[in-house]
Amino acid sequence: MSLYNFLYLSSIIFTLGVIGVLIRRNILIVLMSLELMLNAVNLNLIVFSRLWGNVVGQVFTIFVVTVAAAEAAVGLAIVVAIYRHKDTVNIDEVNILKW
Amino acid sequence: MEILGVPILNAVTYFPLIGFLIILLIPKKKETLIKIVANVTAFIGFLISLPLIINWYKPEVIKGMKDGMRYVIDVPWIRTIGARYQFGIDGISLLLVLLTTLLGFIAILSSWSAIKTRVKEYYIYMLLLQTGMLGVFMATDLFLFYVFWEVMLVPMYFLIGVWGGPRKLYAAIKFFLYTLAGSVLMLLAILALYFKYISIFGWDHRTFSLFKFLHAGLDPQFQFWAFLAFFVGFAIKVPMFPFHTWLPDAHVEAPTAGSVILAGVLLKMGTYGFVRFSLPLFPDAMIKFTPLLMTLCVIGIIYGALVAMMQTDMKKLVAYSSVSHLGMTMLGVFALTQIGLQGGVVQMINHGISTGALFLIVGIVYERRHTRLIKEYGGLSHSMPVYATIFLIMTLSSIGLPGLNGFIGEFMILQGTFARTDLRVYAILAASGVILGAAYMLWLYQRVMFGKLDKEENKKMKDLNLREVFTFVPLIIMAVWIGIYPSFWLKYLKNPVKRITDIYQKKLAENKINVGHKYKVDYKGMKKIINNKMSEE
Amino acid sequence: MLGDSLKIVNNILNIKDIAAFTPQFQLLIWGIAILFLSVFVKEKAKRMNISFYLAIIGILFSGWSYLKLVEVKSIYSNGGMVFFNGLFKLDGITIFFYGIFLITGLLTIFLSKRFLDEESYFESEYYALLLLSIMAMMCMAGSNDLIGIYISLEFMAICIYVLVGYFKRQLRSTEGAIKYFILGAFSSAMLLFGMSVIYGITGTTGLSEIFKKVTTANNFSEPLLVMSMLLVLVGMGFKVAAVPFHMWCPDAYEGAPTPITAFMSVAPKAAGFAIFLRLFISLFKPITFDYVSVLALLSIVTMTVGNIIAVKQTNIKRLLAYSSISHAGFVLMGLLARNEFAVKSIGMYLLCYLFMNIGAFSIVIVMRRKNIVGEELDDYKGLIHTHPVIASFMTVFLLSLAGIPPTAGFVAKYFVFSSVIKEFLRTNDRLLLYVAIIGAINAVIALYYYFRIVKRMFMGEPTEVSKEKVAVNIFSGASLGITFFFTIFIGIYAEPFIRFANLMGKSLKAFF
Amino acid sequence: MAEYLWLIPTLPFIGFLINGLGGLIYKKVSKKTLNRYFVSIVACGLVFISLLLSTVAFVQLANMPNEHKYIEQKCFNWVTAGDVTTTGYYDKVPSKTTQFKIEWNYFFDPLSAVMALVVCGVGFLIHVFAIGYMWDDTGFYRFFSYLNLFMFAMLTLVLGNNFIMMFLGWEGVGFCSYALIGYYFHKKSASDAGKKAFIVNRVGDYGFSVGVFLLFMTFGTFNFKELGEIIGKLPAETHFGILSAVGLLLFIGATGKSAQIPLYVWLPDAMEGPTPVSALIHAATMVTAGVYMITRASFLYTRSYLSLEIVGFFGVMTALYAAIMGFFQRDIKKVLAYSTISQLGYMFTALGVAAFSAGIMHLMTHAFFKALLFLGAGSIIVAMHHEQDMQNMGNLRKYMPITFWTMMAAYLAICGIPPFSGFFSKDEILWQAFARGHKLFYVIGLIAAIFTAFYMTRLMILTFFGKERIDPHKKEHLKESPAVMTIPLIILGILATIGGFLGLPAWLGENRFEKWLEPVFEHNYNNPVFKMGHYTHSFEMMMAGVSVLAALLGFFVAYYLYGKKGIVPDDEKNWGRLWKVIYNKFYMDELYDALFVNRAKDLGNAFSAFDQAVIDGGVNGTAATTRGTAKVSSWFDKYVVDGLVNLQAWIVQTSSGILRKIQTGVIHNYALAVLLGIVILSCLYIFR
Repeated sequence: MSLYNFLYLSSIIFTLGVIGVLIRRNILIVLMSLELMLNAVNLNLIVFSRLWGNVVGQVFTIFVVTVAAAEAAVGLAIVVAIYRHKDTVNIDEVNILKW
Repeated sequence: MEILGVPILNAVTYFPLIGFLIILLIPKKKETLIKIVANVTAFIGFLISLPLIINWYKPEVIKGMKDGMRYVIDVPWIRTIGARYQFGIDGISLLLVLLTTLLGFIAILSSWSAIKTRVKEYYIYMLLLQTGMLGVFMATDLFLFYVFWEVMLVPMYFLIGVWGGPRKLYAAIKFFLYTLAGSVLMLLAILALYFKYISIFGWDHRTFSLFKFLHAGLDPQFQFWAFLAFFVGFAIKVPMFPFHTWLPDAHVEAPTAGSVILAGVLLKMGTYGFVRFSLPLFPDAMIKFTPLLMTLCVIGIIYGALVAMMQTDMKKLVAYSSVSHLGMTMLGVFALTQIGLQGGVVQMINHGISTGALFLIVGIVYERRHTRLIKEYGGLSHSMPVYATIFLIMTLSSIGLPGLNGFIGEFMILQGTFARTDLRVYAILAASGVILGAAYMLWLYQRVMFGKLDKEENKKMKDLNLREVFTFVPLIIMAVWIGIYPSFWLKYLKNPVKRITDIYQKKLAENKINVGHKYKVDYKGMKKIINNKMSEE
Repeated sequence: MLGDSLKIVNNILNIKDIAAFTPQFQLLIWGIAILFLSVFVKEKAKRMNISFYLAIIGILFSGWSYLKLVEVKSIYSNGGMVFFNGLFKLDGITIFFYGIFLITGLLTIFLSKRFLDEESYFESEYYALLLLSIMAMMCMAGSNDLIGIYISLEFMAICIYVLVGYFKRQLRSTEGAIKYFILGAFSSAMLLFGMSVIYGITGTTGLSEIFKKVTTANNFSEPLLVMSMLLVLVGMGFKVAAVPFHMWCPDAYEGAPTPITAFMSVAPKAAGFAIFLRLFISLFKPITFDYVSVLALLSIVTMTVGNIIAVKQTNIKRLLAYSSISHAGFVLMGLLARNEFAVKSIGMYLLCYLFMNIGAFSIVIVMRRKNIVGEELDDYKGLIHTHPVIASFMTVFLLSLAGIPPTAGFVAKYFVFSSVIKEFLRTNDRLLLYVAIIGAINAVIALYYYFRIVKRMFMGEPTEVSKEKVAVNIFSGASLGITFFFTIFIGIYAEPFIRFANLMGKSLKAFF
Repeated sequence: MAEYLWLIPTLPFIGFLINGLGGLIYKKVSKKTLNRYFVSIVACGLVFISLLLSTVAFVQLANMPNEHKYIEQKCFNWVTAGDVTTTGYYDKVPSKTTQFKIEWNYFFDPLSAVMALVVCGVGFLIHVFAIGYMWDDTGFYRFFSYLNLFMFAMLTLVLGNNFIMMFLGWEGVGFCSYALIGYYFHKKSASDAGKKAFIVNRVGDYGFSVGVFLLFMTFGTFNFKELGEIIGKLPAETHFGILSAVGLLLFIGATGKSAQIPLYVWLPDAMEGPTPVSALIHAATMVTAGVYMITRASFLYTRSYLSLEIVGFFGVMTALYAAIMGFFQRDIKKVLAYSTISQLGYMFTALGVAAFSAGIMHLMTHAFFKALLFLGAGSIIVAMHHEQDMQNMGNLRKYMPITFWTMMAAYLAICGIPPFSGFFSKDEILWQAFARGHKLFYVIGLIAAIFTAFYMTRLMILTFFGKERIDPHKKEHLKESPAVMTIPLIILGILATIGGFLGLPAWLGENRFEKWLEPVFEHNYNNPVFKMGHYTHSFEMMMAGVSVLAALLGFFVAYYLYGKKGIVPDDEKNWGRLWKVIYNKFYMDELYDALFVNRAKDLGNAFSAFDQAVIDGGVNGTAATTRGTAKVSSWFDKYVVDGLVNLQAWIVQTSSGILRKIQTGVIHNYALAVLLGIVILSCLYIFR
């Protein structure tokens, strides 16, 4: 099976992630979609590193994963703070800042 | 040429700042002290500008001349971009500088009793403004020029906005935005000029100096656009016909002294800009645009006069009259003949004197009655004869009665325009503005000064006190001086003007606009008459 | 045995790498020190105080080592020098932006003290995060590799997410944080995707190598490269808040603690533009599709929309947020030339922008008094009567932001305009002229809304709020003084700063 | 050689300064007005000195050989400016580049000698008269200062040696007449009349100045002498060339100043001024400036037949027209005003037929008798306590004999009864017109003469003869005026009687006056216009008889209508519509208002509306379009919120309101925006 299928796959995943971010109300799901996007990228990187036969891509992937973890931590912390204020994780309801 | 070791131009320009600093230190409450300091500063400022003209023909001064500029100061400022701190004045700037220092002093003197609120700030802005304006007239480096050009907007904004009339906020911001819009375009043009010069002479010769640019030999295409950009910048300031609408508002709302400075000096910055920069830098474009510009001027002259005629507010009337007068000035400038140009510059001064005085005159009755509506007045000559006399003199000077300054300017301008056979029609049209001028000014005078003294509050109006008279004395003296013996002032203009027109002598010849062209209308009916006559005899 | 391992270590990072990184290390050390403080000092307010001083010391130390670095011209002058096996590059750009970040950091820390006391938040991590984010930015400015860029960018971003949400007891703050966070993550994912594709095309992540590949080898598919470039553009555009990726900006700015707002309005933007320089002036140059016009469009839209929306704002933080968006537009304008001059002009713009913008924000911070928020425009009514000095300072900052001489703002405008005009004269590309003219118009609009504040200060009647006394402590006073001084000084005599900016000119020589 | 020349105009100016400024300051300091005796001595004394000086100059001139009768005094260079390139006159005069220079020089030649003497002499007498006339007026010093200023301007006009000096005087006298007409400025009619006079004159000056421009741009000098020398060599134009253009333009100026058709309208209103003013300015001196100017420029006119024809035509037309208007005026001064216009018409007729010396001659005699008439009227008006309506006079000769007899002399003079001065001058004009082949002019002139006799007789009868119609209150203290007023009358009376003998017609020996003026026209005599038909003296005498008969005819008609019955017939009834038309001056003022004044005002209104609506609207923008046709002014004040400065600002304001709504505060939309951004960017790439 050729390289392109992987690329298709990854782009599909990425798109799914994007859609998730765009349409889901629940912050947690949004966060997950973000993760999804990142993982699509990871897949990309892996494939390419295989293609070029160098490890740079894989190294990059490791870093991405780490960063993703850190981001998730911060994100969840903020979510908790939001929840404290409004007893909800529905992001459409946090819109006092506008215009 | 130095004063206490300070190069004189610096001394003249920055002396107001000294007063500004002193006032900054004086507490708000001590109003009289502040007033005294401000007046003294302005007066000394005027005095130290006198050596400029006194030493004009001193050999060492003439020796120090550079590109026709005297008292030159030229030190590197921002080396990396080639901007220099370059001051210098020729005859044209000299007159305007003197006008500025004089009017500045008069304006400050005139606001002694007019300004009751926030006195400290007021004088601070006045002095800042003074420095800004002087810088504009002295800078020969375009970067420096632009800096001063914009600097003086800010204090003016505050003068209008804080001490102005009912719609001051509107007028102030309108003034500011209008002018800024123009000048930002000008900035672009300056940059274009700068890089054009670099593209010709290389990065090492980067400069903003006007006199370097003069030798750049710009191609017509480039001149065209650059001229347009400069034109917008200056024309808004002048203001020329389609760009004039900020003027009435600014004038009507501004405090008296503000209007005096605005009319007397600020507008001159526009005309001066044309003379100093547009004309020498873009001859080809200038020639291409001449008909259009002339048309605008003529429209401005007649249009301004007609609108002025219909005003019910004295200040607005005077404001529109300046639109008309400045149209006249620009007509002379754009005629590109020596006389026209000289007349234009003289007319700048005249307008500064007479319109400045007229604004003071309006201010005086406004201060007493707090209205500027013409119909509120009438028959004032009964209650205030001195005022009437001064008003009359200034009216006459503004309508160009021979023997007073206005006539010299207008006559030279029209004669100068007439000298260009291709522009005669404009001159003839423009001359009709003189009739209208008489119409609206005399009508104003009649409505305000003549007639029965019916209104109570007018009856008990006090005539001018000594201070107020003194504000007018120098103006009247100047009006008569320029009227009777203009040669004294004209001789300072001869060379700078010649330097500009010489550029055009060639160009005009090239463009087949020959000045010595002959025309001959053959008149059929005439033949018959002549023949009859001959046969009779 | 041990020797071998030492040798290996030595190969991985030798001493000169560490030397090149000292400023960052300084910040790192002091930041961590502050974090550890909580172990020793239990009492919150006290800890806050100490960590404040520690932070200052940290910045100063880092600044000191930075100056040491500057002295060694041979490193960064012409072309610069790479470290960590090409991961990090120390050249004029890096040096210049170091300066910007450090100054910004110092001023921010100065401003934070009183503000946090007023708000009575005492989590000392605040300062740690500040230092770390600064460090991250420094790495970002210098990184010469996609991986480096991404990581340092994320590092910075995460720190700032936290800082924005620092007032966790205020919903505004938290909301700002969540918005910033989600959108940030979203856009950085885009960026990342773009990067991955670039890697896919070229098989490497080092900028220089990529450049070589792109210029020499022509067997890669351009469309892919362009798409990836656009994705990267999105990511960076988000960081510098270019329209239409600016949406987070006003909310985050309004929500965040004001010192952080000041910080965000300058430092991360600057970092973003550093990356812009590295990628768009140099890396993507070989692309035949002229993305300059795209950038031009971006800059036009950005400055116009930013300005226009700012006109109707009533909250000063929000107003300044939009104004900062429009300023980003101006900087992008400087980018269009894609040559040394563009680099220079952007540098100058950011430098001037630093002083005037932080100045304006420090006024806003000073206006924050116990139980008075003082963020509405009407809170500034008649300020000239009650606090003349503050009012005049504010006026100067606003004039500078509007680009009226003789202030830093004018120099900034001068440089971006000149870079565009220069390019226009070189390539008679009308688009550039239009950009310049629209920029000019925007300058006028900008003046209008800045002067809505000035109008209130000078021509309004004093209200209760503006009558309330303003206590300027030494630090905020210092930051006010510094910003004011430089705002004027650059305006009057820009020479030394321009020289400083000239450093950057050479650094991208390899790419021109 | 004549260093005192500059004093002639300057002395009155000094008088103006002393009386005017001094009076003003004095009043300001000590709340009293300047002492009357002091004022009158200063004013009259200085004028008298200039009279003496001009006499001296006159004598000096008389002793010069005829070919260079010319005294010039250089004072200083008024204006010295850059260079000008003149166009040159076709191929006759080459184009040259000269410095633009205006000298401030005075000169004295036969022509200006006559003018100076007339101005100073008559002026002095009128000054003296005015002392009596204005004695009770509060603004005594003001009046005399203006009067002196006028003398200065008038003398500058006649003594200035170039067109610009002349223009200085020209405008100067214009201003003085403005100030003096509007002297009773509390009366609206007065100040209106002043304004009208000034503005109508401005219209004339417009033509004048353009003419001067053209002249200078052609020949490169303003100086009369130089111009005379250059143009004197040129042949007459046989086509409508530059000279004709200049001639016509200058003539426009003359019509303004000398109240000819079509610009005469200001003069009748000018009678609002004090009577001495009417006598001095609007009869004797200022109004003749136009005549003087054209005579001075004779070298030019004689080289442009077209302009000569036109001058003559307008002149004679005015003579007739004004005479008709004089018919039914009730106000004594109005009658005199129209008669002035008519007499000026005669002078222009003379110029039109190139009989310049005759014109000047008539100018002089007219100065005598018309001044006299006005002063007489003045003394009547004083006696009648400012009653000017002749309906309320009658049989005054009983009360004020001196006035009556002096006025009688003037009356005979103006009617042209020999040997009174008017006869010689007027008859000369008619004769020249006839002899030089302008038969039409001659006929019209003759008719005008009849009319003149008619209205003058009517005036005399209504005032001095018939029943008394004076209202009793005035009658009590109705008496002859004091000596200070009557003496000038007597002197003028003598002059009016014998003044004519200065220039006897050819059939009574040679015309000394013409001889005296010869040097002025030296350039002209090689010129066909001067061709005379060959007629015998007896024929000429016969023609003179005819004009006398004409006068008598007019007299008898008037006598039949007004004198015989001894009561005032109701003109309105007798003449019906004709009366109406004439009495309303052919509705000329109304016409002018309708044509020019109101149109100008409308234009002004339109423009100021335009200014606020369109230009500012265009700038203040779209408000106009949104508000459609909202009332401009109210819109301007109310709608324009502060800061809504211009189109930009308006768009910005509104679009700002709209755009900021995009910032919904919902994260999804934000993310969507980002996505959109990507889409747009990629589209830019894909569809590039």
